[in-house]
Amino acid sequence: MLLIQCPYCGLRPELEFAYAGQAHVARPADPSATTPDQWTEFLYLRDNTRGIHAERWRHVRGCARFFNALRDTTTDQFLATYRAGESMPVLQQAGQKP
Amino acid sequence: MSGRRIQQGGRVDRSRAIRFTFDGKGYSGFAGDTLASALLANGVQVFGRSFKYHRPRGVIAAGSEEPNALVTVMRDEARCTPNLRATQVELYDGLVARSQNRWPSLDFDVQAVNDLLSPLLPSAFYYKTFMWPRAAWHKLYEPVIRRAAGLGESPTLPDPDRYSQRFAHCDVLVVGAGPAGLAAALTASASGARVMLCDEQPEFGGSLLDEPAATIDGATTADWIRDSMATLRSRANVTLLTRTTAFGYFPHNLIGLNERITEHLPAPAADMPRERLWQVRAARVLIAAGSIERPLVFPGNDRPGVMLASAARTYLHRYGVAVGQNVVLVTGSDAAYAAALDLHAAGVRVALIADVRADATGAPLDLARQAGIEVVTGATVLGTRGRLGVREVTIGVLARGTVNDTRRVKCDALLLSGGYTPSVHLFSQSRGKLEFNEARQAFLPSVSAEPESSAGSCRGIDGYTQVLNDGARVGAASALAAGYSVAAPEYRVQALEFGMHGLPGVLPQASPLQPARAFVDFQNDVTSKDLALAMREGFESVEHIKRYTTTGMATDQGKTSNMNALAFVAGELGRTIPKVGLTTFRMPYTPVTFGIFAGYDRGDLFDPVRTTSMHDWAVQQGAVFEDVGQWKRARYFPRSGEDMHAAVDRECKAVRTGVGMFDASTLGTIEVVGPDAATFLSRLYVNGFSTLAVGRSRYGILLRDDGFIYDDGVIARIAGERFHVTTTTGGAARVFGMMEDYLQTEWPDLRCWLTSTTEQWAVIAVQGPRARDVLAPLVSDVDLSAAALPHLGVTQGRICGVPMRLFRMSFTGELGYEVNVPADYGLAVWEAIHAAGQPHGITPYGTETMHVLRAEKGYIIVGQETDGTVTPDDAGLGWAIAKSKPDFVGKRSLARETMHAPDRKQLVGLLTVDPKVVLEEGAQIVATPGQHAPMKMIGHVTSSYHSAVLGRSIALALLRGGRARIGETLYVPMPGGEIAVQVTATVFYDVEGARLHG
Amino acid sequence: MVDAALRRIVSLPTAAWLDSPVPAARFILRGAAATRAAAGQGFGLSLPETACRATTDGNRAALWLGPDEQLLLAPDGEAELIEASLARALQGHAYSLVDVSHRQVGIGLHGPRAEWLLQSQCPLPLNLRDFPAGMCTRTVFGKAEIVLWRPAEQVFRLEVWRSFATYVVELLCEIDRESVA
Amino acid sequence: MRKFSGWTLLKEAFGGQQGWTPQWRRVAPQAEYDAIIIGGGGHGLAAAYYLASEHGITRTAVLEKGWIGGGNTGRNTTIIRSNYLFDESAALYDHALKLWEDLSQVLNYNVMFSPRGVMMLAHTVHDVQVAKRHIHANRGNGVDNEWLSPEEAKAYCPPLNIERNIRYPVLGAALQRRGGTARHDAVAWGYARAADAIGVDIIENCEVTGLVRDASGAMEAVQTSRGLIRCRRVGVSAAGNTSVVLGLAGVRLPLESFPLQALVSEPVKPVVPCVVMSGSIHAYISQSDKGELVIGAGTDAYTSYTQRGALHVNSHTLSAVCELFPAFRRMRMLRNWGGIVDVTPDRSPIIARTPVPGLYVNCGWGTGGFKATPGAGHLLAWTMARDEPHPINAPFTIERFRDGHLIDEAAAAAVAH
Repeated sequence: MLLIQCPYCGLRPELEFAYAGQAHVARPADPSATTPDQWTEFLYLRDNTRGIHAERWRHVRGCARFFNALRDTTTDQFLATYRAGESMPVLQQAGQKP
Repeated sequence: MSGRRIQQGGRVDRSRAIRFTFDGKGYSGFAGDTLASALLANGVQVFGRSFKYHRPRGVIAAGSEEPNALVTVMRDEARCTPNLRATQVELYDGLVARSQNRWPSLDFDVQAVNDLLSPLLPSAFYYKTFMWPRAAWHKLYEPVIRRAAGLGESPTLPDPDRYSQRFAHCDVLVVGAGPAGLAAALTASASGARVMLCDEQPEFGGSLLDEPAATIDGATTADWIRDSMATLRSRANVTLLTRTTAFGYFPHNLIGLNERITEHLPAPAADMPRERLWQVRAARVLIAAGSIERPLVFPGNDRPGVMLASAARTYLHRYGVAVGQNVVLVTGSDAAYAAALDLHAAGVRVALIADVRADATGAPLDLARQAGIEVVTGATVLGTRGRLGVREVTIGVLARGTVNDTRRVKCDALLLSGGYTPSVHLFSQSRGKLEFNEARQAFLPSVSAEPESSAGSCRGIDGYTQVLNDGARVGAASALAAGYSVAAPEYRVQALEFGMHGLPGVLPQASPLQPARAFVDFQNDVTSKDLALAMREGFESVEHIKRYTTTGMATDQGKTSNMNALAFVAGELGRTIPKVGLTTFRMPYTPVTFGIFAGYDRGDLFDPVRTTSMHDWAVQQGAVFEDVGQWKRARYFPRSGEDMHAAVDRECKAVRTGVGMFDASTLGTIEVVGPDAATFLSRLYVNGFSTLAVGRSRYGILLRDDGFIYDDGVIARIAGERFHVTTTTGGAARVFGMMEDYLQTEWPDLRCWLTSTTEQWAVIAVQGPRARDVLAPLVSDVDLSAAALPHLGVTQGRICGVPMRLFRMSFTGELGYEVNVPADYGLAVWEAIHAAGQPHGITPYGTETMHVLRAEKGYIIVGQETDGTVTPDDAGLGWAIAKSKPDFVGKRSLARETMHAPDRKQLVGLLTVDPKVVLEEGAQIVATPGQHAPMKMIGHVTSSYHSAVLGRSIALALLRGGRARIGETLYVPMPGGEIAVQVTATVFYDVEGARLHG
Repeated sequence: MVDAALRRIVSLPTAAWLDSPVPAARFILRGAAATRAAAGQGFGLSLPETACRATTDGNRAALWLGPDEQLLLAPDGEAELIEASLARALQGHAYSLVDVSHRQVGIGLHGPRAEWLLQSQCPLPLNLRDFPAGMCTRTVFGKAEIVLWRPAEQVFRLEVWRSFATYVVELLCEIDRESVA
Repeated sequence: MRKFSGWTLLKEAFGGQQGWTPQWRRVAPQAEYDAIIIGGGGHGLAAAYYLASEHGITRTAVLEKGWIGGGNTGRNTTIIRSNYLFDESAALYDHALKLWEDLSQVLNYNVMFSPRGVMMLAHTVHDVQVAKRHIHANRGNGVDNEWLSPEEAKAYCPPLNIERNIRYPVLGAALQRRGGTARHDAVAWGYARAADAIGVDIIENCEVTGLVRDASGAMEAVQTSRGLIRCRRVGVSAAGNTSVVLGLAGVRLPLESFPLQALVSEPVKPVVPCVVMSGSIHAYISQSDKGELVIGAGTDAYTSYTQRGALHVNSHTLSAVCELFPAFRRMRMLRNWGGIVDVTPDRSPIIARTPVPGLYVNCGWGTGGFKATPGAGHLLAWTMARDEPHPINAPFTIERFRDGHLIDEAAAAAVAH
């Protein structure tokens, strides 16, 4: 059970959260204008990063907000969490690129 | 049998004799004994039979690392626990234990024939044979192997015991209450930090309990432990847990503890949980897990009576038991000399110390020789003898590859020590990096992955003074890291102790081919020859060798065997130990009872039982319920003598001809409020809502962006900026989540908000031609006339004086209303409607009747007519899509070509040619009769019922190109023959829909 | 007025540390920050701006559930009054006010065992340092979602959706069977 | 290849089992191969075996970054069944099941395939509907599956609790008698040994670090930790790491990798005679030949490459097991482990060409990969050898996501009403 920093409520146990997939996958503003490949990309294609992954969580059994996180999928350690709509934090450590 | 209890000493309570039985024979021990110590005291040497060769085995350890002495403890018929280590089973009065994996008896086991066949049964022999004839594996060989395998027997009756769970949080969790752990806990707790200290043993002290003669700062160990415990107990910031194993290290410093609460009690109170799971979140974890002595590997090293030197010392000092009267010690470490010296001092004859190190020298040897014990250096063991216990050991001196001075030494116990292996299990589970320490010949913690530290001998610290001081220092550092400050005290220990260094591996032999076998993994019967065979067959990865030979995979998880196996493999491959590498340390450290994971999750607490306001009424009426998600829903209301079919027929008829009432409270309800609520719903649902007038409602279909139906419901405009949205019962939570997702992340600019109101409302559907007549006398401030409240109209008013949202809607095709009242009023209003409906023959009905009635009308149920691959058009609901909207969730996907293919599965009706035949839901449909598998299946039956009003069966089906097939005759193949069906439209009753406008 | 006899509160097991559930007026208020200030005036109690904290005044309370979500609690019978006064105070604001008086059940725990009972199946740290008096939050208890509020050091109030109330109380009673020792 | 049999074992018994030789050669990679399989799990080794044995492409190498069979092959619960709903899936998994049935004989390696029956429990009216739909669909496809009443289910699996007063009582079960289990490690080793014997190079400790394409964009070579290897026909069978490997060629697939946990109990004498699965309360259980109860459930909630899962997921699984088998509360967990499973949006696999000519992929098996091992390898080999799919894997393309031809086994079991 992970410990997750909710940007609103602070450090909270994973039992209160729901994972919600890769972050920053914006729904096209005008889906009808997308090509089949663009639409497929939005619907299904994900980075599935081995390393630092930008992802969404929802503090569903807390403040109920969706927010974003950077997590290393090789260690499950979180590097940052930030509110939906905020841009991805730049990590300081060398060799780590989101 | 000779008693082995010495006259005095030990921490057992000699004033309290305890009776117990082992394999039906009565024995006596003392309070404070383990089953192992008590049996040893009674002269018992054979505890069990090994897994594969059924060789007689004795106890080799005194703690949780014991591989051999596994027993079943039977408290009563339902409380049988297999595979317990006798070294951990605390004696209580009346304890009944039984040996395992033997028949007919421990001393004479028929399957010991396997031992004679051992040349035929090397590691992994089963992969090479039992292949012919093909069916014989499953039918013949496997059952024999399965019966031979396994250890104890599974319990067969439901476990009546209770299991508990707790979450806990602390600043410093100290794992292990030996010298390092105690010092750490004392120091860290002095800082004010919240400290938890746990230890798997019934008593804190760890190895200090084996050191009665030692002193700490001048106090005896017994006094020091007592005073330390008193100090810890006096501190409110300290939690002490004995009999508690830290079994797992999980991400973000979560540690799983298994506390054994009643297992040692003769008659536990009924309410006491047997065991408890602690999930501890610690700011810092301090691992003081100690280290485990290794046996030595040589031919015949598995006979009963062969034992770790440290275990012999534990039995002596903690339990007052001498493990033999004439012992031989074979050692590769200095530490074990203490065992020989202590046994000697207790009056046991030490026939010989065979030190396998050619260059062994110094204080321990001098002391032994001064005591008159013969010490041979550069020794090796060539073999042992004794059928049910060691009687003789053959020792030689190895020099330049040859063995000289071979001699046989009589003994009744053979003590071994290959040095100590630090317990890095938890550290490794935390994903910390280990490093091989050449000097210690051991893997030690190196780089941490979690906020933790190791202290004491589990990180290679040797010597009590150093271990205590290390514990104190790391305890202070851990407290500091958690935000508390304290200085570490200095301890001084005086003890008879020697270095723990040793040498892992197999003792060198004169010839590689010895007839007897040298066991590496005792429980799984893996010998050095098995390891060699694996390497011969090309298995060089240590993980492969483990899996091929099963070394380290027994219930002790290789605590005493892994390093020996590794050293042997490294030697054979000519690589260094770190080059060969370790196998993964896996959770749990020692086996953990399933019950603590289940905890309170049993019976009704397994999962919340959700019921509506009217549930108790339905129970009183004798309703039969079904589980829908966590909800209990009344399925039908049988009257005496009725089966489901009869009850549903009656209920259906009542609704079609009179009036029925139905509890629809479990449907999800979401209140969508705000200036942009209509815009939001229009973007989400396929339908348009901007034009929906206040006081009107509309059937809504919700897709996912992949274009497939996700949910449906009715959406009513209560006020200009307020919508009342219903969902399916199962969809309530996920639809709410999906709405929040779009609102928070895709359209955060929309000013509208969601509130779940599923449980705010009790919902009573009143359906049937007499529905208006029933409700009319009960409502106020409402005009029920068709003109004022037409189909899909919505209004607010009062019923029985209670505020109400009244929906004119129908999932039955009849004149219908859904009365929504605040849930606490639901039962009273339900009862009032039921009473008011009596003159009209009002009939409560359940979900089954609801299903039949809606099927007669061709209304879909999401999850029954849909399966995640159905579009609105497939379901015949294309009409609901607002064509003019530029976008809604799923619209883009619906534009894909394949979504319009003419051969898509479409919803149709089916009528069996024989009207009495009711199709089975899920049955498949074929176009031409007489097919054999594989058939060309073109659809399946989604819903099928007997329709009372039509006097025949009806069915709905998803059928390829279905709408173009209306009128065709198709076939439903069943095991008993094909059923001919006609394809029809989906509406079977009141096709014009006149009735719902009544 | 509604006949009080028509109201049937969920019936729950009883225990010394458990208060019997009392009906209350409850609202979920959602909207932007400006809404909260105005709503506070209408409710007669300034609404909490701090995450996971409640404000109280007499028998009214406002619980922070999320950055745009507040649970307002008041004595039973005041619902219509509150709805009206908030509507007046929030004139011109975009907001959502939804009556959830019957959606949930208020379960009160008091006494020295309350924290111990809850900590068994609630994964949050409930000691006074981490969960001081005045704190409130949505969280989980066993398999149920709850709103947990600690009005005073030895007093907890759980707001539980009505169909989960039986589960929550039965689970508490099951835990209570264990001796503390 | 030294034949394995009771006879050779007996002969070796007199020589102290000294006559055995490595089951596969330890070789350095050659400069060039006709085919390369990336990933030395059961699937990849099977593909290599079939490339060599059925398509004559013996200049084949399997590149494994660690030790063969060390990924999901060695980390699963060894369940084999083919009772899938959709025609495409049933054909795919039954293809594999038929290969399982004589795999020991074909490979001359006892993989211990044990058709002891797979029983899938129904706990709700909806479960019953879904189970019956499966049974009818399976029968139409020639896949055995039959309905059992609760009493019949208990007769087939005596420790099962069919009391009506439990939270989710057993209302019946769908039984596939041909389903069962096999010995996971033996599958990898058996394929490796058989493939090696006909010329396939099995190269362990060889991590792929680059996929090299020629000017036309087609596969040209594989860059590895042990040097560059030329090859114009490369199949990726890397399970949870598929996205990482394909990323080397710039190919993105609709995959996410999740942890999947499993556990075993201490060994006990035979008590669970078959495989029991419960989709709606999330657990499955069988008993290994060694006597361990082998238990698993669904994936953890979030993507991860850590090969470990959460304690609460374990608890959930064991709660379900204890509910179904209340006597097992006293049993004890011996070992718990995690794998990385790659999951597609429709929970069905991809065995197909990729947009890169000469690059093929077999992935997306989610929690169901082990049972497909022989079939997946067989079909990947076919697809690589002929540069076109076999009719059985033709529907399992990458393009189906674009075109909406999903084969959605998961959604088919979803519940609503």
